[in-house]
Amino acid sequence: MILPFDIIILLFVVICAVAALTVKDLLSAVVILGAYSFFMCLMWTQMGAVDVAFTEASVSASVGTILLITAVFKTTRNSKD
Amino acid sequence: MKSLTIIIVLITGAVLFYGTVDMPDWGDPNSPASRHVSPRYITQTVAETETPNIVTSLLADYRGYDTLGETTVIFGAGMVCILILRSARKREE
Amino acid sequence: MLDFIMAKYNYWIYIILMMIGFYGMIGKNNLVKKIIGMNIFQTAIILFFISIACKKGGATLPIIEYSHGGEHPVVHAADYLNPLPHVLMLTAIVVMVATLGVAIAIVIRLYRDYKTLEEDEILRKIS
Amino acid sequence: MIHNSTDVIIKTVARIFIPFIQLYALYVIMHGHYSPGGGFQGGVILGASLILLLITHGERVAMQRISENWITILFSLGVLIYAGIGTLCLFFGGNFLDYGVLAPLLHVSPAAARSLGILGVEIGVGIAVMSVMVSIFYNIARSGPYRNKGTTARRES
Amino acid sequence: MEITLLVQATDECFSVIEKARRHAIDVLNTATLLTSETRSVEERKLQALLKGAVQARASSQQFLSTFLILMAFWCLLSGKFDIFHLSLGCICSLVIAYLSHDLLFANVRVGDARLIIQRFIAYMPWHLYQIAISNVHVAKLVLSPRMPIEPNVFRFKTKLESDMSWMALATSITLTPGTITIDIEDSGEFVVHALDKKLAADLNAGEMEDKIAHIFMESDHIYIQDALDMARVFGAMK
Repeated sequence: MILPFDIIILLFVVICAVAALTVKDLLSAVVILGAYSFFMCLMWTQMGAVDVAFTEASVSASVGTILLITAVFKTTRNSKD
Repeated sequence: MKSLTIIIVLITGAVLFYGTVDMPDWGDPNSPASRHVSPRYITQTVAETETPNIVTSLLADYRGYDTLGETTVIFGAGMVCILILRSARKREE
Repeated sequence: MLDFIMAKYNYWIYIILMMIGFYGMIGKNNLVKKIIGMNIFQTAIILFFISIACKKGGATLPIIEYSHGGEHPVVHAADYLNPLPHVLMLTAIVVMVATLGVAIAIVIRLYRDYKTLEEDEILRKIS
Repeated sequence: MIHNSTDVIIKTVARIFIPFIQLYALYVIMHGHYSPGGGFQGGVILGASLILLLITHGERVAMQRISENWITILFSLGVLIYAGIGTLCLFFGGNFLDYGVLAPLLHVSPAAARSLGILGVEIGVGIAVMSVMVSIFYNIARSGPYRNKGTTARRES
Repeated sequence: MEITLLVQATDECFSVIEKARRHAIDVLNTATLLTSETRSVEERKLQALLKGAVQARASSQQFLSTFLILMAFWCLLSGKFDIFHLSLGCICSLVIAYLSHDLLFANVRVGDARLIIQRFIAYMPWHLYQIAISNVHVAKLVLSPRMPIEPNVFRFKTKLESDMSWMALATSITLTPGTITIDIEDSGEFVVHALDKKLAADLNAGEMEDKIAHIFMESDHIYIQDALDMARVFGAMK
């Protein structure tokens, strides 16, 4: 485990999490959540859990984002908070 | 309302933070989680299942019953989606 | 003090992420934002489990080098990461997407009935 | 969401890449023993390739490969394969999901029988996960009004 | 009196013969009509059979070539060449070829594939050189203190025909720094965003388009190629 790399990724993870919850536009929030999933996947790869990282990249970052984007298309795009 | 939410979240975080003091250190090879059953899985997997990827052999063989339940959960999720959405679609058409 | 920080910072990161997700779940009014908060909460829990599986001192991935028909190599448990949390969390991620699908189905159904995604407006329309 | 796309680039790239994505998904399922991967990941990638076909080539082209009823049948079939292999072990005198007792049926050693049992179980999981993902996406995308505001505005201008 | 009777009899005879002739002609006409009808029906059946056979042959060819390509891809991925894994690869490739054999070869003439690949490989170094040149140009533009960029969107109509060549041209334009393909209209009109007048002029000169038309053997290049082939044949005959 490389410490500077680890700290940078953790920082990005926290920033993405906060941004996904604060952005008003729902489509942007969903796309930022996809980026969050990919950073999580990167972190697990460097923690040594390759299977979990592969699952996260294929399941949560791709299909989860597709489902959320479909839901945003089907409902509405703007939120109040 | 918003301040109440923040107070609840902060209290939960503080309790959890207090709980981490007694947790084992990061990356400790002798932590309780990695001493109990996992050494047996690691050393015996090739002899017993001929599968070099320990995660796969653990997922589908040693803990196969767990995975069966989990597949059933996915099956249930698909069924629930069909039940919620397809009836409404039929009514619309 | 530095030793203490170095030994425990993974737990703190997971607590911070969990607090963010928890705030999203109970503090936000929008239903899609609630789903996003639930997603962050789940990944925080998974991060906690995965960081438990780590071992210091040259432990590698839980895949044994081995070829078909060869002799069974001698394996030391300390050389490989703990695979048990990986397995549990692998199933948890797939269940996460299944719950996401069910939640989205419910949200779409609610939007069709009430024409809004805000929780307080839905409550006002119900009463 | 589900319609025949008018964009030439996206359609052509999807047309060329979909067979390779599907073969990669099956590779991930079959080689879960030696490298990261397995039924969940491979099934999800296979489902994602079908979703890509749905959103680029429209419903008619995709549904003539696997129709909606077949998807519904397939996700029961995946769970049935898993539970069936487990029950087969009961008939040979072992415990539930104890693949080692299948060795006389497959003419291999018990350890290799366990390896083959893992492969069968992974195939069942892959089929179930693939069909569930496609089914959830299809049901969400077909429900409710679809307002194609962005593309119509662009076409009019 | 007798003479008139004789004339009448001959007249009747002639009318009877005429009637019989007409009748025979009618019968013959209907007969030929019937035979021609049946023949045309049979011909149509035969044609349909032939067409079906051609289609079946084409689809089986597609199936086989898709299967071979996928099998090669499997060997590239897997790296294990024992019988068990190769049979697994065969089964997987068969399944995928059954599922999507009409996707990979939708608009491709099968006989030309080798030539297309050869020409595409020969095209790559030129494209890399082009990328390097425009890279230097864009770097010069951006790094100079006045920033003399003039971003503009322009349209041009291509002479290419198939979707593969459209895609190749669009991705080539996007890969070159400074220019991006925004959209392709249905009539084959490209909408391109360029950073500078010079880059846009380079694109409008059409060298890249000519090269891609040469790769996929389209528009006027195919005639030139035919003429060259025929010249060789004539030389051999002389």
